[in-house]
Amino acid sequence: MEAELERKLEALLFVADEPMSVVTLATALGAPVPAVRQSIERLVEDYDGVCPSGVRRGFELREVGGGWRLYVREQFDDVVRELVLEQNPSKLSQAALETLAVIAYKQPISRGQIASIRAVNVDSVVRTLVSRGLITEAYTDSETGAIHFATTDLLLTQLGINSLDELPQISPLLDDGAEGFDGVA
Amino acid sequence: MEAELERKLEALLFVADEPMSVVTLATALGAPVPAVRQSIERLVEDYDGVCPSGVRRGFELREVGGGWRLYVREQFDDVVRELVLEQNPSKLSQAALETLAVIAYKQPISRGQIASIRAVNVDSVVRTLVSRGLITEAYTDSETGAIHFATTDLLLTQLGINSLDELPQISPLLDDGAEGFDGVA
Amino acid sequence: MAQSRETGLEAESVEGFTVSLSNFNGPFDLLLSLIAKREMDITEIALSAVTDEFISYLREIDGPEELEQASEFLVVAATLLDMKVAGLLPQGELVDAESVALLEARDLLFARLLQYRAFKEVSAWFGAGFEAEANRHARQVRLEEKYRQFAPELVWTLSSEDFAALAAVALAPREIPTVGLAHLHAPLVSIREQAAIVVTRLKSEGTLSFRELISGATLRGEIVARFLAVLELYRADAVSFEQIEPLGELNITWKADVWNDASLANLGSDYSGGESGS
Repeated sequence: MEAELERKLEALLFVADEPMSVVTLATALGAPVPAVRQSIERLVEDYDGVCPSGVRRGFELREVGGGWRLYVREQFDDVVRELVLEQNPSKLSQAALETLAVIAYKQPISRGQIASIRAVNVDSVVRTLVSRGLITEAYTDSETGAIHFATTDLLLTQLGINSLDELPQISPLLDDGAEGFDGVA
Repeated sequence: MEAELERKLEALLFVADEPMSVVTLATALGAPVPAVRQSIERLVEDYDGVCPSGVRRGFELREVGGGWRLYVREQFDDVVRELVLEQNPSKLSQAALETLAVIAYKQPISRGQIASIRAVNVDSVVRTLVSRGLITEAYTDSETGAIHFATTDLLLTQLGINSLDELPQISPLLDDGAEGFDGVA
Repeated sequence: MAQSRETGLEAESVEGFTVSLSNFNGPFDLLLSLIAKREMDITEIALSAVTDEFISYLREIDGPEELEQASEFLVVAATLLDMKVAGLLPQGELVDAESVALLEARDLLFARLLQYRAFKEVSAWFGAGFEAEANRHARQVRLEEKYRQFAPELVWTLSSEDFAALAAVALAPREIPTVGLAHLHAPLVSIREQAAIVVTRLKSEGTLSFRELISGATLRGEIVARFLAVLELYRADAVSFEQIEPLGELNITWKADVWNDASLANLGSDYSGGESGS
């Protein structure tokens, strides 16, 4: 029974994006706070490989800012760094640059709108651009729930301009383009 | 030493937000591919609690969409559901599912070829599938200018399979129908 | 039209079957539903049994979206009719080139219908897969800030002009290929359009044989639609038929006193192909 609570706790912490308070966890699990607190302690020891036959995991459970969250164990920072380098080349791909250009001229724009202009799935490219700080979430449409993206000051800096007004005009082409796409439907 | 590789692997899988190919993992780890493959196998068993004193974790390591990714174990999906705010994409229409099936089995395939199998105009459905990232433009026929479509790794991930080989056999379905009358090609 | 559509929706909730054509994704979808409704396997007998019903649904074709699909419906309808007619004829007469063509058309229809059914069945597997996986939770946690800083500095080489050029290309309308589809997808044929041609010719010539009437029609769909148009005009009492001997030349004579564009527009709205076909 207690082991079962630990596994559920493990599942919850696994998907949590930010530190979770014991009370939040207890509520989600429908379990008493002291039992959850005990389970957390056992999990910490479990991941630290405290018991004789135990394994010291590549991750650990830490209390940060009044809540509990799973983190990669610090000694493995190097290997994570390698992965981050591998997945973030210093130059943006052609697809990412084109998507960025579409966003710059059509902002604010949702993922779906970008996808219909680019005729590809843009999820991973948008994620890359956000993590590179070139675009940001501008607002969420209250009706559709669609997140709209806009470019950041970092892009202006990279382009050597002071404001979006200084982007070269491409409006004649833009209008044509928009019509062309409506026509496709 | 090998245990160390498993812990590093654990750390990498922990920060990944998409299926990781064995090659990507091996590159980041600076380890030979076969060793990584073995470590992955041991991790799968570890999390499944296969060894006698083992614990069946609240998460599991699955091979989907051409790579490895950590998932909450299916039996705990209910526990985490409330915590995770997910924007599940809207369900695909029956027409979209059928079109997707045609593309999956006949790829690469042009819009016209899909239309002739389904006996309806498929333009808007194909556009939906492209913007969902389930299919992509594979190449354009240099003679006819017809774009040919193929399925993506995202399709595999969303179906929970690792490769197209895991699609159900479709020839028995065709054979079944053929029984009962002669002369059908 | 709107009324029958509503009725269709009601029918769907009641017995899982709908009347409106717009609910069917193409002729095979309709044909399979008809066969399934009668709990039959796909056989020649089944196809012939649902022919009348299939054709009666063609009455529902309306609006640009459905007209776009009409040619495919017509090709299937024509093949079904051919099969039904051939079934009524004495077996010995089926030896000429036309009957060979009929056999080929029939086999093609079977093959395509089977193929369609296979994909429809396997699409259920796709649907189930998506549904099951939508409930699964992969670990997807934002990369911690300290790791994000590991990402190499971005090397940026584009000027604002380069960037604008990139945007212009990305936003330019893409060529929609129109070549190479005609042989794969029967072109669209409208019965009303074909009827207009028939009316014009008959009004100027008075009497024409059907052979003469279809001269200039190169596509199979056009010939079928022109034949259906003639049947329509007959029902509207605008033409009369004369056939001296069975299977002989079919002569069509214009007899309507009053005929205008409105009459043409009404054509097909009371179309009942099932009876006319046999």
